[in-house]
Amino acid sequence: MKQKTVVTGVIGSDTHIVGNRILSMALEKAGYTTIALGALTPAPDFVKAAVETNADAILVSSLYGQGELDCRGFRDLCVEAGLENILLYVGGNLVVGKRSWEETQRTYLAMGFDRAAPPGTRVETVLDWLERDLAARERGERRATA
Amino acid sequence: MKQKTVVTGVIGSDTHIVGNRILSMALEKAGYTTIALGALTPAPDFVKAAVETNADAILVSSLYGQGELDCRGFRDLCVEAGLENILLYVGGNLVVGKRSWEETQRTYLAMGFDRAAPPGTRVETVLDWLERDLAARERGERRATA
Amino acid sequence: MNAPAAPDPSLLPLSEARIPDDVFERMRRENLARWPTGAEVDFEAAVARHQALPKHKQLGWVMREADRQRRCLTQPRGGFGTFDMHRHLMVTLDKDGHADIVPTTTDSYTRNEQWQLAQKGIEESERAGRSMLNGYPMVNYGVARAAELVDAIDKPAIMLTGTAMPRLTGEIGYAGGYSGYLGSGIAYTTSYTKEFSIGEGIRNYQYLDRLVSMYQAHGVELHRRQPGFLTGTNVPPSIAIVTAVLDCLLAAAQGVRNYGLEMGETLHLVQDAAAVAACRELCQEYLQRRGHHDVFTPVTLLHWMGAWPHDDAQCAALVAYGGTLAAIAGAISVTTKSVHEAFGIPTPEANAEGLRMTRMAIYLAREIRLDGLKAFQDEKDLIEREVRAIVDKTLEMGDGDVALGTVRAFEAGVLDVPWSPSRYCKSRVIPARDAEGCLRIVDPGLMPFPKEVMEIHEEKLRRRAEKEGVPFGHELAVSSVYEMAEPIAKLLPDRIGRD
Amino acid sequence: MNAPAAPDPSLLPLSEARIPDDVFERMRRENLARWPTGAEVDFEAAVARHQALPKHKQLGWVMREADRQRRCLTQPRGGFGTFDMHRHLMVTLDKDGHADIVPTTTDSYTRNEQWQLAQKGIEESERAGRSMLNGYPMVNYGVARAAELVDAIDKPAIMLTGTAMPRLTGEIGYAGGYSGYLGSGIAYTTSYTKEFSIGEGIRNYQYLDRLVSMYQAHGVELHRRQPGFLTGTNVPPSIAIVTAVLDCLLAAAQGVRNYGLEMGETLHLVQDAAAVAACRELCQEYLQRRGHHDVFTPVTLLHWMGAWPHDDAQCAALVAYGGTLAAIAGAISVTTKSVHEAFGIPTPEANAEGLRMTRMAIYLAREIRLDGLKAFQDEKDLIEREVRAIVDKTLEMGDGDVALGTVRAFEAGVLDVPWSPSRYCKSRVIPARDAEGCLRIVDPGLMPFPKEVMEIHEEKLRRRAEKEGVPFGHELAVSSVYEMAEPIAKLLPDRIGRD
Ligand code: B12
Ligand code: B12
Repeated sequence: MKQKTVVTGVIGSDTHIVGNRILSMALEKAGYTTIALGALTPAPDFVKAAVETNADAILVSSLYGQGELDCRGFRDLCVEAGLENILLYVGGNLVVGKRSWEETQRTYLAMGFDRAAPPGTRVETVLDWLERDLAARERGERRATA
Repeated sequence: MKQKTVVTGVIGSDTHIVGNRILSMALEKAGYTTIALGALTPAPDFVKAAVETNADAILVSSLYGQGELDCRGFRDLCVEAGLENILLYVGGNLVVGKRSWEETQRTYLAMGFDRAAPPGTRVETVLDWLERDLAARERGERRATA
Repeated sequence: MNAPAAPDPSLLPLSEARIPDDVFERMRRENLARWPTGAEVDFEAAVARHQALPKHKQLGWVMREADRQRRCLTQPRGGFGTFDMHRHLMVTLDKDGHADIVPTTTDSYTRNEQWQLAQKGIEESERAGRSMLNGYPMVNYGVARAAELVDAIDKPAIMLTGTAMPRLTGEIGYAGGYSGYLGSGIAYTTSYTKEFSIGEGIRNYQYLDRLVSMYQAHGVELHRRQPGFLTGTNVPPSIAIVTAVLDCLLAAAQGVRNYGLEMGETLHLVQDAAAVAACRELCQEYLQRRGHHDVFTPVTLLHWMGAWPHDDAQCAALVAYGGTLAAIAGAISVTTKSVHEAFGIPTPEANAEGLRMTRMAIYLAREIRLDGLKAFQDEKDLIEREVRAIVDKTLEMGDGDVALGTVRAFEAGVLDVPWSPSRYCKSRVIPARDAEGCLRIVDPGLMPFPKEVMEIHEEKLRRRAEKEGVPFGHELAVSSVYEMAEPIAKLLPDRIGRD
Repeated sequence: MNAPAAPDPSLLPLSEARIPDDVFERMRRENLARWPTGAEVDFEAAVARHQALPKHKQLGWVMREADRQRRCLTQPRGGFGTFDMHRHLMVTLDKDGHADIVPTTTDSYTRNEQWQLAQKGIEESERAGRSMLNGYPMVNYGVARAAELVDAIDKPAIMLTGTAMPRLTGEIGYAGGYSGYLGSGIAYTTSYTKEFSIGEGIRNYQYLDRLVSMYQAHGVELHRRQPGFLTGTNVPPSIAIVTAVLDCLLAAAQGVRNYGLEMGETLHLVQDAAAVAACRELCQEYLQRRGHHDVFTPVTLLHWMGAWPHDDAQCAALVAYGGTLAAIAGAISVTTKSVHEAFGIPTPEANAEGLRMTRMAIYLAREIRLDGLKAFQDEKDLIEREVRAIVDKTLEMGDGDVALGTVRAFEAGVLDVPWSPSRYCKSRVIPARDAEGCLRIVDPGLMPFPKEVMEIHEEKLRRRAEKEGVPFGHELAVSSVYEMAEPIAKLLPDRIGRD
């Protein structure tokens, strides 16, 4: 099986790099080719990097609360660039304030993300999702269940 | 005007004497003849003391939560002893747990107390009530408004 | 009401001496006959039960282990009026609160051995669907139910019973597998009773301590504990420690080997750290002096025991600081409260939150000690001078007998407890908080504190009086009762200056 | 996007020198022209407005007064995306939270001078009826609205703007009557930007500092403040203080006289107390050395800046301890968080509760100091040795110019910040927490800490690695990032022993 490639970064004007960096390090260690765009990354840069590297997934971090504004239309950008089926995750503190996670998750899934991770998600969980979802893709499914 | 007499004490098996003692000291200082029965006072002892001293008011403290059991029938005891009209206050932590004050107050007023004081009531408030209620009594009213 | 509250005094004259086997046997028989559930106590079975308990459910072992590991354990209070409510509470405190020691607070009727009233309380609670009792009626429910409670948790269980009459409650709880009992003859009689003589209180706890020593003789290491927090109302450390030393000597004389010492927090970091160190050292000093060489005396601090504020946020700070103080003071455990304190007995959830706040605070302060700090050393010296003066005088008055000395010293006002409800205690000693936040003594009453010591107290309190523009005297004591309950805007006004 | 983010660098070569009057005039004109609301800034009117403010609403005066009274003031963070929401927030923090200093946090678009995006955010927030921005768009609302906010409260107001681009926000807020501004060229450029050069960040803050010095020349004592907390992620005190010293020297060179210094709490009582003392002394030492004799540099601690736990109870302990640490360390103010920290920007109510918890904690610890404790003295010495090594090397590299030295030192890795997002910062220095709970350095990267100092760090960290059975190295750093966010059951497991 070829080595999988993932693009990571923190979207918009967001400087919260710590969780994203730990995640990128863990992905690298787990054997993924990891394109880490770092903090303060405009949405189009993610897509560009994904196209250039023929990536299997994009992992978008947003911590600072304005992700809801920054992530609008992210899936459309992917589609425009020919990445209809790329796996899209988002995680962090995805809205301003403490809101119900169900509501927040719904908002992001509706934007076209395949999975959204609540505050405090650990890297082990993300690695597990990724492994199972990529395997599901091999089987032609959209993503693994649960 | 003759000096007014009040009976104070902590009802039932309750040992919380501090607030009651401070209250008694303040009443004394404010010019009331104060019969302080102290902690752990059975309900009949209050009534006996009030009869003996021809008291104008009885101030019952209950802190430990079991006041709801101890104070049942307190007004009846007074009536039996010929103290139909004696002014009756109760104060402290009147029920077990943190319950709505409205509900607690209703419970105690229904038992025949003229006033119930919520947790944390200060002596100034009690002195103020007493002065106004006793004056109202002089005018033949049950108690002062508010 | 029920059967008589005290053992027949004609049995033995009051003294510290260990109750002889035969007398004790007779006392136990009479005691267990006072309420039907007493008959359920089977000593042999109880010993077997304790021996079968895993070590981490035996408080005697757990306290020693905590000391060895330099841990500060957490323990809440709590009790509800029916078995089901109480079981739920204990499980919540264990699982959601991570309590290291799970409590059973008994209700106030049980504390006064008014078991008929307690029975009514159970029934009313069941009818109302909420607890009408302020604790769990241990005696009414009996041994088998106590055992079920102990089985429902994975920690040691302790009885908290604030009473001068522990004999039946203690028998039943210990028989059910509880491994700790909080209470003592001097402390509880002076703080929880009005008409109960101190001699009688001492006798009652001699019974309990003798019982524990009997378990000990059968290889069961139970934990006993002294409530030096007394009336919880601005009790200065030295007064707490004086009672701790005396109660401890009384217990040791009956053969107790695991004897915890509790003090309410003064809320001053340095004073609390000094108090814990002084308490530990002084108890051991007097135990050694009197030939008790193998008594383990871990010190526990208690979250603020005086009046609490009505604001949850302020309460949270008191709860957390309560953990900080205990950890830094090197207390082996801390007894916790919750943000509901000023209102009423907390819900299981609020109680569990108080435990977690405290536990986090302990974690944060885990390795810090103040030894070597001058203020700490000074405070510790001061406390020691105070304690020695009172304890030595008491022992002298008893002609070497702690029990007799104690009773005589209370009569003379040499021993005294502030804000006591007891007729047998003069309550002339009056404490207040000084400008730096330490508890001091405004008026020693008849307690023979050294003159130079009282000068220090007075000077520090005068500084506060001056700062606040109030007269030096009892007013300071009353405002100190309210102090911690005041709204924060009064304690630390905002707008630090005007122009 | 908008107008260019930095002043034309051809204006002046980078140096610490005070910007000459004529150049500054030109810079201001250009700056204020970048967005329509810039035109509302009328310097004369602004001076008059500040002079008309009561002293207790002037942060410069309030900080000095707090120092004189040995008070520890409280200040939260907070900003919402529309004027009405934000006004309500400020009033709540003032009235219900008793905040001593009321904040206006700007949103992240404003921080990046993306005023068009901010405008969209305002509109979306109004439509949604909740804030879609993580702060208040100060520039978009302009001077008159800023003034209304200041008028709505009875405390001094401070701008919190986490940006390397403070020039227009600062002009507008100060003109509106804000009397404090948090931010600095070194600290924020390394912690809040990716592609922004450190020289540019320094220039931008030189502008702001020069502006404050212009107010000063007109008799208005504004407060400036340095965010030494940096990335908030296990930043060891010495690294915070190095940036504090350098930013402070840069500000003093522009003529600033009131310059606060902020540090994130390490959460170790002794280390924090030592850090505050060292920061105060070292800043003054270097200021004096370079001829700045009248700069007031009060130190502020910040509630834990790393990741928070998801349990309200654990958070409450962190909040309260945050007040305890600041009070005992002798910080002049503390910047607070709330129990919502791990989830999102707090509601005004939760924010106000965090303030009251902290305030109560400060009250409880108000008179305690650790001076004289050996551990305190050792820690302070260690910090001082670390700071002097780095600052001296930096000054040497700049041939006596702080600005040049800083840029060159970052290029060389002599100056470094852990977990920085910036391309201009190597981020090779790696911190972790040791077994006692102090922040230490696992790997100094290229920072020239003395060898003996690094040996101490390594030894202490090795002890932790050993205790936890993990290898000494970067893993320690990652687990230290998570540590305070862990559930309490992991931090302090219950069941202290098994059998
Ligand atoms: C440290 C920190 C900072 C540091 C950041 C340093 C840096 N350069 O990285 C500093 C001090 C600079 C900072 C600044 C600000 N911060 Co900040 N910060 C935090 C804090 C305390 C911890 C974040 C952190 O590092 N966590 C540790 C890491 C390991 O966890 P993580 O980032 O959550 O990442 C993990 C998971 O989320 C997940 N994950 C992350 N990304 C992804 C992506 C995918 C696809 C998946 C599946 C999973 C995933 O895996 C990661 C590893 O386990 C949080 C609050 C908290 N969590 O306690 C606030 C917080 C994120 N900040 C916040 C805010 C608002 C700000 C500021 C705007 C300032 C302000 N108003 O106070 C500025 C923003 C500046 C900017 N333009 O972005 C808010 C966001 C509010 C909201 N969403 O409602 C928070 C929640 C605090 C709060 N309650 O107000 N902050
Ligand atoms: C100090 C204290 C103790 C001390 C009492 C010392 C003593 N001998 O007095 C000790 C440690 C011994 C103690 C024991 C117990 N306590 Co206690 N105690 C407190 C505490 C912390 C402060 C009480 C106090 O002194 N307040 C200061 C004084 C000045 O205020 P006050 O008493 O409220 O009185 C003022 C007003 O209420 C009012 N007032 C009082 N009486 C009256 C009467 C009238 C007519 C009026 C108008 C006004 C009025 O004026 C007073 C002056 O301002 C309270 C909680 C709190 N408030 O913070 C718990 C509290 C009262 N205790 C409680 C309990 C349950 C107990 C125990 C059963 C033990 C336990 N389970 O933990 C035992 C009971 C023993 C017994 N048999 O009574 C509960 C009661 C629960 C409930 N109602 O739901 C409380 C509320 C704590 C809690 N949240 O669990 N306690």
